[in-house]
Amino acid sequence: MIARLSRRALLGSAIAAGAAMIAAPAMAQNIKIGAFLAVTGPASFLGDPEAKTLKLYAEKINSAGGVLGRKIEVIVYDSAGDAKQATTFAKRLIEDDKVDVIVGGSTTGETMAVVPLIDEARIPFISLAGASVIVEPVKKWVFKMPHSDRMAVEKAYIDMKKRNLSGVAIIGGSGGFDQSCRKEAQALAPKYGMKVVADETYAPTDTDMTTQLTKIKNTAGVQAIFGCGFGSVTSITARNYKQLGMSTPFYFNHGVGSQQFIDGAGGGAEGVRVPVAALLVAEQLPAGDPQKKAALDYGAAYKTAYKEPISTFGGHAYDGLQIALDAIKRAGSTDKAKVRDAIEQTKNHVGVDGTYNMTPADHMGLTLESFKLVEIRNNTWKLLE
Amino acid sequence: MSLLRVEGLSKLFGGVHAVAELSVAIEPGRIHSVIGPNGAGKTTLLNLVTGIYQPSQGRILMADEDVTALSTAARARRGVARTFQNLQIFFNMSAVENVMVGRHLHLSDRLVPTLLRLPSVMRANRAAQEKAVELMRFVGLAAYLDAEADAMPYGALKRLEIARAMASEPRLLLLDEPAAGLNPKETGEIDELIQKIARAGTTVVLVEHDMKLVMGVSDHILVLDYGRRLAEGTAAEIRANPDVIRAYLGTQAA
Amino acid sequence: MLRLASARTGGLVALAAIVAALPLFFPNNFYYDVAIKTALNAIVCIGLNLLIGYAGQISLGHAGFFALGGYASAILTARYGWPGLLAMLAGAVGVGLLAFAIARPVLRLRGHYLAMATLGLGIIVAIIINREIAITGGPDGMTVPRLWVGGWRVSGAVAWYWVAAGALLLAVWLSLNLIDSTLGRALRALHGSEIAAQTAGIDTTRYKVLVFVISAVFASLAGSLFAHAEGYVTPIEAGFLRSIEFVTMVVLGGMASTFGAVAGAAILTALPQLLTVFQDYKHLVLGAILIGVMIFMPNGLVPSVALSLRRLRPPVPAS
Amino acid sequence: MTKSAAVRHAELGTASVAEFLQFLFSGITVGAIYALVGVGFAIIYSASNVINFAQGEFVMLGGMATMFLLSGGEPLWLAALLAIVITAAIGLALNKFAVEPAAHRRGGGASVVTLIIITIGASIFIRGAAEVLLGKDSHRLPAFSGDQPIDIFGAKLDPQVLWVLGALALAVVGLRWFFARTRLGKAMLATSCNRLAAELVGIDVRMILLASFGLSAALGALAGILTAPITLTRYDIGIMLGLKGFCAAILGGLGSPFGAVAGGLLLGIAEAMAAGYLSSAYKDVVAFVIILAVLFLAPGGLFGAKATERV
Repeated sequence: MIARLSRRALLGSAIAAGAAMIAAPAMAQNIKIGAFLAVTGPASFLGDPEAKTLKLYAEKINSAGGVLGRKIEVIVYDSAGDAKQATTFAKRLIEDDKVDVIVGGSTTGETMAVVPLIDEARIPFISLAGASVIVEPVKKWVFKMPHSDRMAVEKAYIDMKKRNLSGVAIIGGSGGFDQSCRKEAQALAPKYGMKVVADETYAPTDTDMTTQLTKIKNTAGVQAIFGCGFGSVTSITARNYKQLGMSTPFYFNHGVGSQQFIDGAGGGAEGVRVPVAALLVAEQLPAGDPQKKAALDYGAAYKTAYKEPISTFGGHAYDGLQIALDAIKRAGSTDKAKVRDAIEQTKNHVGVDGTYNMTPADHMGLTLESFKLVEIRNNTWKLLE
Repeated sequence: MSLLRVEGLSKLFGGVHAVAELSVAIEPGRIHSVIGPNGAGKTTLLNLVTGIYQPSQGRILMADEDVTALSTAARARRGVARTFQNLQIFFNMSAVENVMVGRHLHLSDRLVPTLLRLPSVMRANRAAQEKAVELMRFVGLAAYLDAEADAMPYGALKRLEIARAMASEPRLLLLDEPAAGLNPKETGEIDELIQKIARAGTTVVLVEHDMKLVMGVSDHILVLDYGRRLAEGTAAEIRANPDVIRAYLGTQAA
Repeated sequence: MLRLASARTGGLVALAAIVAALPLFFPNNFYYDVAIKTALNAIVCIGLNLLIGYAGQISLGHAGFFALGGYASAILTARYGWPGLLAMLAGAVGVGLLAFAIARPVLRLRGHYLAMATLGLGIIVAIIINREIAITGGPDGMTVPRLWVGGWRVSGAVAWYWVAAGALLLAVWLSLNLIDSTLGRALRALHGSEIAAQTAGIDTTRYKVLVFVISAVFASLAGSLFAHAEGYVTPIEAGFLRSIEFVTMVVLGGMASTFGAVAGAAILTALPQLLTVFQDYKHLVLGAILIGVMIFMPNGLVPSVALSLRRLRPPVPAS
Repeated sequence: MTKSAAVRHAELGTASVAEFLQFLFSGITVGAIYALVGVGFAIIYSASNVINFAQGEFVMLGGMATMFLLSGGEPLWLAALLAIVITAAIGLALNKFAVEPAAHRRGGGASVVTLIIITIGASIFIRGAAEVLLGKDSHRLPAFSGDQPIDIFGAKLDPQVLWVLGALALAVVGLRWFFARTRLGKAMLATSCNRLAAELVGIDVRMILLASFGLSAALGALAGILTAPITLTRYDIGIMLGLKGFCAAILGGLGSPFGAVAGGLLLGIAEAMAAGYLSSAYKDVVAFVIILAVLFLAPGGLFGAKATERV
């Protein structure tokens, strides 16, 4: 059966691919938004909600009449978080699909790998990845949406300082997201009067972190633990933390901002503090908070469409899309240089991640205020501020 | 001076002597045969001589030089070639290429000229090919000059191994059951071939079960039983030797 | 032999013609990008095919050599200001020496144990590249400066296409030369029967080491070119999934066939681009294609196609 | 502050014992998982000389299918049982529709490398199917006997690990019985020793191959179910588990299920000890260096048979 299936699939793929290549430049008046995202692979928990969000809002916006009287068309390719595939897909978006703006790059590695291409092609690019290195130093055509890992570290350190905790143990994975966060945690420690007294690493595919946590537990002077990471491995870390009966205040970076983290930890996440985008705690925001409505609306729309809990990562894609379209509206065209300038001039744009104020020197445009510190209580997020 | 001499040679497999305290001398220019019942240690002896096995005890000398510690390839360089009871054909090559591999020791294999395909390499290649074709005709494989090895019948493959072994221009050629699995006509042809090889000056050691073949071609016969020398001599002497008769017939009669 | 020689030249000429004509069909730079990646993967596969297809020794760690070449170029040019070609050469020599050093103990192993050992070595390389952030940039990778050849800055898809295509043709030529030689026959012989090869006077260990080093150097050079062409290199290039991808290319295209290695690389490099039409089902389809090809063409694409072509032609009477 | 040196020393001593035990438990936890996966590799290799790179996918399927059935309202035991049956059926199908057609083609079967690529294709296919049908989220199955850790000399053991170890012991005993006492088991051993001879004495080699895929798929699914409360499960967890299981099987010596168990535990404990006493960042390097060292000393793995060639 598989044999027959594969023969037909081969034929089908050849025909379909041929058709796709021929039928490329048909509808010129659509506004084309290109995206390469880690829809599958180890970072799929980032790329999957991002892709879903882009598709959902493309439909919504089109049924509301589109932008500048033109329909928008979202083209998403799955990079699997692999830089080599990302560069090919970025090239395809630019050269073959002739998109007007690129939103995407779920991970820092794939984002940075396409930056040389973006520079050459002179096309506005809004990254959905976390590391500060993406916009520092500023690159003319490159913007990014999520709060940087540096902000997550700052948020956590400020809270630790409030609680008079100064000895920090870092535990994190060996992946790019984790390492970037770890680097910031090391670098920012002196500024906030913190001292990193332990630093433990695990592989992203590890299944038991009790060894690393035991070492932290037995290190003198550890007053708080800061976790850098994302995915199921963070759940296992929290679960092992509980298994070892540890009570040291535990912080995580914003990579754990999804219900999966809490569920996977089997109660181990209780009491863990996490800086997250306001999206996760939209209901708890005070009525006057400008983000509240945007976050609630997005959350409701996503849940209705996909019947699954929201994550903050989908929110980055939402903001990226909105900022790109807003800039196209203000530019009055899809002229790449004009759109780029308009993105750079984004002012008081209320997104689910916060209020964006871009400048030529700041291609992220978020401040610490839009980042919320939450604690996990009764298996859900509790806003602390 | 013996071409090959083994002294006090023993090989143990898990406590069992496959070859036990064997001392034999092979004189140049003759056809020697090694016979004996199954499990007598004939193939083990060939494996020891070619260095595929390391002996448990004893020495192997070639032209009075101790080669016991040398690798198989190093012994080949000293003029030993062989064929195999279980065919060891390079099935991933053509018949001609199989024989060309046999020329290995006579060809240069320097990397840079090879990679750049310098004229010298191409000349050597052509010469090796011509020699291989000549050898294939010599062993009676003229019909298979264009064949892939994996498309040839069993009998032809036996000859191909002989051609490959001859390609190295050995001083000593070890043939491990060249007639096994062949019909009487083919066996007769092998008989002629062995004599042709010996006439051309190569010393032959023949391990064989086919008594008609052995008795017909051998100048000298060694009989092994349980890894030990049972008898040695000319065909007539062996035929008349009571120990040999007992070893062969006795086991069958019992 | 005559037939073989003509197939050899004919194949090379045909490949050169394809390479020269392809740009006529490329509507834009994206196609060049896929072609460049195909060519560079093919170079790795040609080297790997010498090892796996001809010498019969498996390696599940060649991505390690590829990445080492890439990172040698990246680090020496970006951090130490070396000229690109010199860095590439240094990388190749370094990788060659490394391969030489590990080849003897590793190649004593056989079959799956050899696969395990090479897999382990590749993974060790990947982990070290991943962890030594100060030198390699860590998991996020590092930027690689453009390649200068003499006074020419190799930049842009078209330029890189010709560089990669030239390198590919050179690799094919070298590989074909190697195979049809004493050396190449020795390699194939040790695959066919190691004992018979030794009996023919072939020092099998020496040849295993030699072919391992050659294939590692091929991978290293391709890695260097890749780093410069992309302008960026990440540790994923060293990962074991990449190594398995290379082996899959070789087997799919056809073991013991230089053109098979090229075909395998071309198909598996282009396939992800073609499979985007299946969207969520792309992995399903990719898996099915792999299974299907291997069932119906167990010797790989090129040898199977060549065989059926030969069967179509009337047999040549033996002279 | 004024504690005597002796007391402090004693405290340090018990602390380091507890620490060592904790590392050991950690090692056993992951090692037992590797071992269970490794056994699956060993069984198929025994029967067919094929390394089944889809073995990790069986483990994933066990966990994911159980999760899916649980969410459909089945009780845990039933969900687990069904998941094992489903996975075994998929294992049989993999053999029937992908491996067998290639292995038994007219004019000689496919080479071992070809069969390996087929199993790689199958793993991509199964993973792709799971991605589409079951989604990309990670899931945790409830622990079988609660989350309350067991305290042993100050070190904490996850009770779920006892389930894994129990299954491992049962698998070892069961397989030993299977190979020594049952017709099918003996036939499998005979096939692995000499395929041709087995065929000549009337053993249906195709049947053996089929049985080995079914058995190792079922065992893989069991591993996936038992470990999902510890490792969580996800559509792509099979890649890592497959890799580590392969390492375990090789380290122990291919074709020996008991070797795979030893290899898995050794690998897990080596990783934990390396992370604990050397460097957690380089623990995997240490583990692979150990594997390489073992292979250099014992080229057929720890319990592998030495292969000799007859000429």
